[in-house]
Amino acid sequence: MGILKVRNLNKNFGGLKALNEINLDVEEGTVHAIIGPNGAGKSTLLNTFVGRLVPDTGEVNFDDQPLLNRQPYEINQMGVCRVFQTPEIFGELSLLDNVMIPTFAKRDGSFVLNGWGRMDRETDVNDQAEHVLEDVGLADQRNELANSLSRGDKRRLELAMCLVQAPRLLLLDEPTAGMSRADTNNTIDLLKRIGERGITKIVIEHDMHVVFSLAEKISVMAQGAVIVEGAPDEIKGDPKVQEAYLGGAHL
Amino acid sequence: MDVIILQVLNGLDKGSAYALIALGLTLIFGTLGVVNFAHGALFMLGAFCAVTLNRFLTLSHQVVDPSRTDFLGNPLKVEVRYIEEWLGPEIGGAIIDWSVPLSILLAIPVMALIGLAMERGLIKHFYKRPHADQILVTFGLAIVLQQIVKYFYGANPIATPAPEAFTGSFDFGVLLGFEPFSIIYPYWRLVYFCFAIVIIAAVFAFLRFTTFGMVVRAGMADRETVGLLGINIGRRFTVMFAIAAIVAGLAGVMYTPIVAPNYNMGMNFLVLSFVVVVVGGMGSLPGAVAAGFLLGILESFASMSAVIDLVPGINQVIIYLVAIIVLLVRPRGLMGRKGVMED
Amino acid sequence: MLGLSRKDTTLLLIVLALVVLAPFLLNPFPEDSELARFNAGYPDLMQRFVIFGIFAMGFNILFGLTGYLSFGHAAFLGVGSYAGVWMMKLLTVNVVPAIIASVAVAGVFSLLIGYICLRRSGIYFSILTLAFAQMSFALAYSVLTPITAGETGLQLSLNDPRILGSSAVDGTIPATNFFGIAMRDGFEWAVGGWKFTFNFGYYLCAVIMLIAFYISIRIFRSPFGAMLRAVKSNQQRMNYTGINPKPYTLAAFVISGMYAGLAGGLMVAVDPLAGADRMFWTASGEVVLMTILGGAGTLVGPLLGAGVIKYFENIFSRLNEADLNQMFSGLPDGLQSAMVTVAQMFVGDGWLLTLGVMFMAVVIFLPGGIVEGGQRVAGWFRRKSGTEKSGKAAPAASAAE
Amino acid sequence: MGKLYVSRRSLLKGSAAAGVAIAAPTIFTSRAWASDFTNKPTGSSVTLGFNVPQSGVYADEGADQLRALQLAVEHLNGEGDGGMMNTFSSKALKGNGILGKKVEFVTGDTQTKTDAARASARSMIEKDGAIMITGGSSSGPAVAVQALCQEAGVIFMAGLTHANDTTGKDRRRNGFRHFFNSYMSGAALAPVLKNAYGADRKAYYLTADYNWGYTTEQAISQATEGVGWETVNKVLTPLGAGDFSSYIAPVLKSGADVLVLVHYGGDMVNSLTNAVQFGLRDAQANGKNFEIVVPLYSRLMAKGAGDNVKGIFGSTNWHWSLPDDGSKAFTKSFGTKYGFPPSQAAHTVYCQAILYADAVERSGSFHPCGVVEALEDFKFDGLGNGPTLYRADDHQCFKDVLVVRGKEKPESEFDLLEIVEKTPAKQVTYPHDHPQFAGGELGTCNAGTA
Repeated sequence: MGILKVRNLNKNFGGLKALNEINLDVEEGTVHAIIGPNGAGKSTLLNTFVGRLVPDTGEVNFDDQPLLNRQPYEINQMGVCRVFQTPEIFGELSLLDNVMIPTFAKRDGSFVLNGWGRMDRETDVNDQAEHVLEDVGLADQRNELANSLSRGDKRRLELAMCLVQAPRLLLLDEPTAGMSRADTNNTIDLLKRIGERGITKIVIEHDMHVVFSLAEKISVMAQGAVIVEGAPDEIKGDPKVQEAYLGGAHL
Repeated sequence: MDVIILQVLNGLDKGSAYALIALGLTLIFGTLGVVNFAHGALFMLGAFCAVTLNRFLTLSHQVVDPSRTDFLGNPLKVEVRYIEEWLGPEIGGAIIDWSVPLSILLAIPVMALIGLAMERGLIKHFYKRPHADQILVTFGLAIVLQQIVKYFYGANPIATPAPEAFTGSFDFGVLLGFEPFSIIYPYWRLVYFCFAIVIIAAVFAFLRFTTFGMVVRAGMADRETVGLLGINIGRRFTVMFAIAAIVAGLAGVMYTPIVAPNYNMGMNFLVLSFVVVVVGGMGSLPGAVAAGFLLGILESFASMSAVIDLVPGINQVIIYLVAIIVLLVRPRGLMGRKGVMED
Repeated sequence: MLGLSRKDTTLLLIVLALVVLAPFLLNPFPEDSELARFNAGYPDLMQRFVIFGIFAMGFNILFGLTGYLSFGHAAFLGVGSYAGVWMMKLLTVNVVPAIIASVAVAGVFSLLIGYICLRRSGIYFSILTLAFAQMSFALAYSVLTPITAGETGLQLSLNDPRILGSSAVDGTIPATNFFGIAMRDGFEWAVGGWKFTFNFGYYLCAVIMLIAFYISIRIFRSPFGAMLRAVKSNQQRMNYTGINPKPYTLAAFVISGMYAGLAGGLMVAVDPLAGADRMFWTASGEVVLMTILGGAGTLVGPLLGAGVIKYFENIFSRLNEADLNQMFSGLPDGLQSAMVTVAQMFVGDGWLLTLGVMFMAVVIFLPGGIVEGGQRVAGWFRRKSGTEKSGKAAPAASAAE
Repeated sequence: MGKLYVSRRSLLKGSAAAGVAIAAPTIFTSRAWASDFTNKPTGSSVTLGFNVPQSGVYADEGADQLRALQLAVEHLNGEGDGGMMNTFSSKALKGNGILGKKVEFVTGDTQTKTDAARASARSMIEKDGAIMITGGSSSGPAVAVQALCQEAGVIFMAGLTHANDTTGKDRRRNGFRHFFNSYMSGAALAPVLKNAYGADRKAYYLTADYNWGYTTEQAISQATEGVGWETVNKVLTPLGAGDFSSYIAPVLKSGADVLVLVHYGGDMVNSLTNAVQFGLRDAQANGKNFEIVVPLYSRLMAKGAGDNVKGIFGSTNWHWSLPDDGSKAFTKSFGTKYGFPPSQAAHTVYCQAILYADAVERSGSFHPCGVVEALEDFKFDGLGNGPTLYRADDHQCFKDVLVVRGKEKPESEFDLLEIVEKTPAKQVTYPHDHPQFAGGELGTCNAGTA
């Protein structure tokens, strides 16, 4: 069962073909990694999934619903959540609020005027948020401001903000970039644990250690196109992949 | 036809003032990233440089003239100007007559000093603060500067005439083959327009052809990168602030014969010049200049009686209407880059 | 109490006490003492304190929470005022319909303007709101004179229809009232050298202000309030989190516009004249100043800011040279005249200079406004006493909102 | 002990509710107006409120008013040389204050805004116990404060306010205006203009786009049309436009040969300066010299416009160079104290203060309704404008109006205007229900709280 179907996606920036006839099928419940050198179009591709970028031609269907030309919040409400490369969090809010806000979004939809309730009396939302903070190991800092966290913790917080929504598709853009080896391993463990909940994941990653410990299927991109697709073992030995990473056949 | 030419001409001098103020605002915004609400006050301070020089040149002492009496019936005390006493009435009179253009010489160092003091003393500490804070602190400064000027010069407009030689007006109509008096244009306004063009050209040339200017332009485009090159961009930006202050000040000096200055004149221009900057596009120097002239001309057209009869009150709101439309239809302004100042 | 946490209840009770006791607190000096000129406990100023408190409180819901800096909020106050006066001209001088109309009209007007202006953010939003407000002012002052009475201000007259009341009572215009209690009436209590004034109009405004304050606390503590803070913090994240920030911001805009309309309605309820000047951009600037001065994003900050600015505007602007000479009369002659000369720059017509200097000082040294100042002082004391007791620094003062 | 302060009117309906609301001993009996009223002076002094613009464009006029008012207070208290009190036809004032009470004053800043003016007046009434408010330099605040004084039950002696509405549409029983008005300007100017420029003239109006502009434009155009002039066009200009060039440039082509600048204050300085810059004064139109007229002149503004005022006609309420005893006494007294002659704004508020004090003396009480009665249809002389009547129907003073012209050869910086004609009061008198003044009612006198 493909939960995300991408068909013939094209995007030009000026003369540059950022996305070139991309086709992609992501199976429900799997971890699908997208790898490729810098500038291969990985983040551009993710941007088209979350409504940040509209491609020139092509289709993206999530659960047989078209994703294109929707506002980012509509796409999220459909069950797609993204963790960004640079953490996008509510820096001036407490960790708990950071996680409660997505929980409200899940519960109440994209807009509800709840001006009379009290944050500390929304027990169900509170509990869920606390629970997820514990999951990612940030429960002790729940009342601190998000800006005071380290970069790695910010990413974990952002992950928590997605997890609390129990999305059907989770998009992770280099979840371990800039992390220490220990942090990276923690994150891998965390992602594996989440995997048990049956959330489909698309991971963009440079760190092959991360990719091969998580991914069930890998798509390799270069110069805006998917050049190879397959299981991790198949990818490891593929000459095209090495060629792409080493900079082309001319070498 | 002549009516249209007439209003275009009329728009030019108001547009010149808008363009000069907006140019300085944009320079400050583009280089320093600071929203300067005190810029109108700088324009006003420039105008008061002219007033001050005029006062200074006309300093006088009293001589009792027993043949005449004053309003109380006492012998009249006649004011004798020192400068006329020293240099003779001819030369002295001529210097006084030319006090407004002469004020440029005074205004350049004075405004440069004020600009430097402002940047070093105040603005510098606000580079990293939110725009709202910058707006607020410079707004407070504008109030303070205004009140100080009011304390020394009073609230009434102070007449500062142009030199005798420029007092008449020029009949463009005859030149272009229309009836006499159909397109008249005072000489001083012509001078003002030309002056504005020279200043604008000078600023652009400075940014274009000097190394200093190139560094500053690079800094406007990407401050961090230039900083990485080991260039002390901060000091250059200080100088840019002083230049913006000088431009605003000179605009004020030369404007005094057109509208008699009072302490409040800067505020009237401030709101409008912000609209000009936004219409031109935040951070775009050519945009600021073009929008300045454009809005000046539009304002002139809106004040034609035929237009007012058609849309009552249009002359009161035209600038704001244009601003709203531009911001909604093309938020980056006429020539701005996308995304500047969106947060 | 009332669904508030203990801390918020305490805060509400403190504000309640301050407001109820204001006639005493603001008149600390006996009538004929030299310092009586600094008394602020007279109806007009007390009314202004609470009315502008409401205005600033509403502005704070927009600016303090969402970070959207509106430079045109006075337009809503003005529109509210006009609506209020028209109700009193057409219907009755009972203030209730006037206040309701003010809030409603300002709400509709802010919905309209907010819908357009919120298509942009940052300084573009500020300029848009400024442009709309300036247009409203310019038109109200000139072209719309038949509706607004332009320069002279819209006021009641003997020929108004007032279909639910009477046009005139004994040849004069009836006084604005709340079911028979006239706004300008009250109760005076002279005790010792003091004279305290308890004005009905003030207490009506005060009650409404307390209600508005209560609503503001509720909003601050609600999920809606959290959403607004999130708008300020990171709109992008909101969007990718499944929340549409636009309607939240618009709701905040309309609520704050209604607060402004309420303030406008109360202004005409206690003093039935609406002038176009109250829509001028400096009036919009003033409410920004109040909010920042007190502390944007805090609950009591705007109230404090409004109080300080109105105090300066009404008390300092009325000191003159003779007053100063009296005040410094204890000093030696030379020093006295020097002090008077310096002080004169700051009082009377120089009160704006005082405001400007004070304002710059706050923005430079106390970006969090008076509330932050209070917290710092409190924190300083707490640390000091903490060191004495346990030798350990006490935790930093929590936000005393 | 406590005291309920309630205006009599609201008490009719509200006393019961109020009594319940504040459970306090309320002793209230219906009294004749001689006994109690707002801010009844109880001590040895009486407080007057001087509400003048101290900031904003009219700040200098406000400062001049304050000087004159301080002078008036001195004179009332028997200090100084007595000024116009010596020449005033009524001799009720004795130089011992008012009714033996020393005159004290408080000042406030109107900022030339209706709201600020009202706030400042309210604080004077509520806080400082002012029994009378005077001052001000434009009509918006004057109308607003007049209405406030009516509501509060104190007397308002208007300062410089020229719009018809102050004693027309917005007249109030508790308010009085000594200054002349738009209608009078028109009636005085029209014949003089006809004599100077002929009956066959075409006029173009630039009018300040607010209330005073409208009424003045109407008054002048009706009056000049009455002497045969034709109105070519009327254009509204925004307040504080600064540069009027785009309004002035088309004038020469319009077929008009006279430009009427219905502007005051800074706007007048700027529009006149612009008009001269555009060569209007040297121009020819319809075979005649082009002329400029400024309906309301003030010396302080003439100073701002510099040489541009030379030869330009306008009207004014008073000028220091008038040769009568009152004017001479006032100018001497003011000039000796401050070193320069008083402006018309200073003169009108000085007169108002003296007139108020005199009315109190004559009625024997500070009670506002007594003062109103004493001022209504009061005839006086010796205050610089010749024989004057305070008309009961609308509380407007009727007196001679000065038509002035910018002096070609000023002898000093104060000597900017020359008096061309003193239009007799009869010529500028109108019925109180004249269409330009219609729609207003004085109502009844209000003494305020009981």
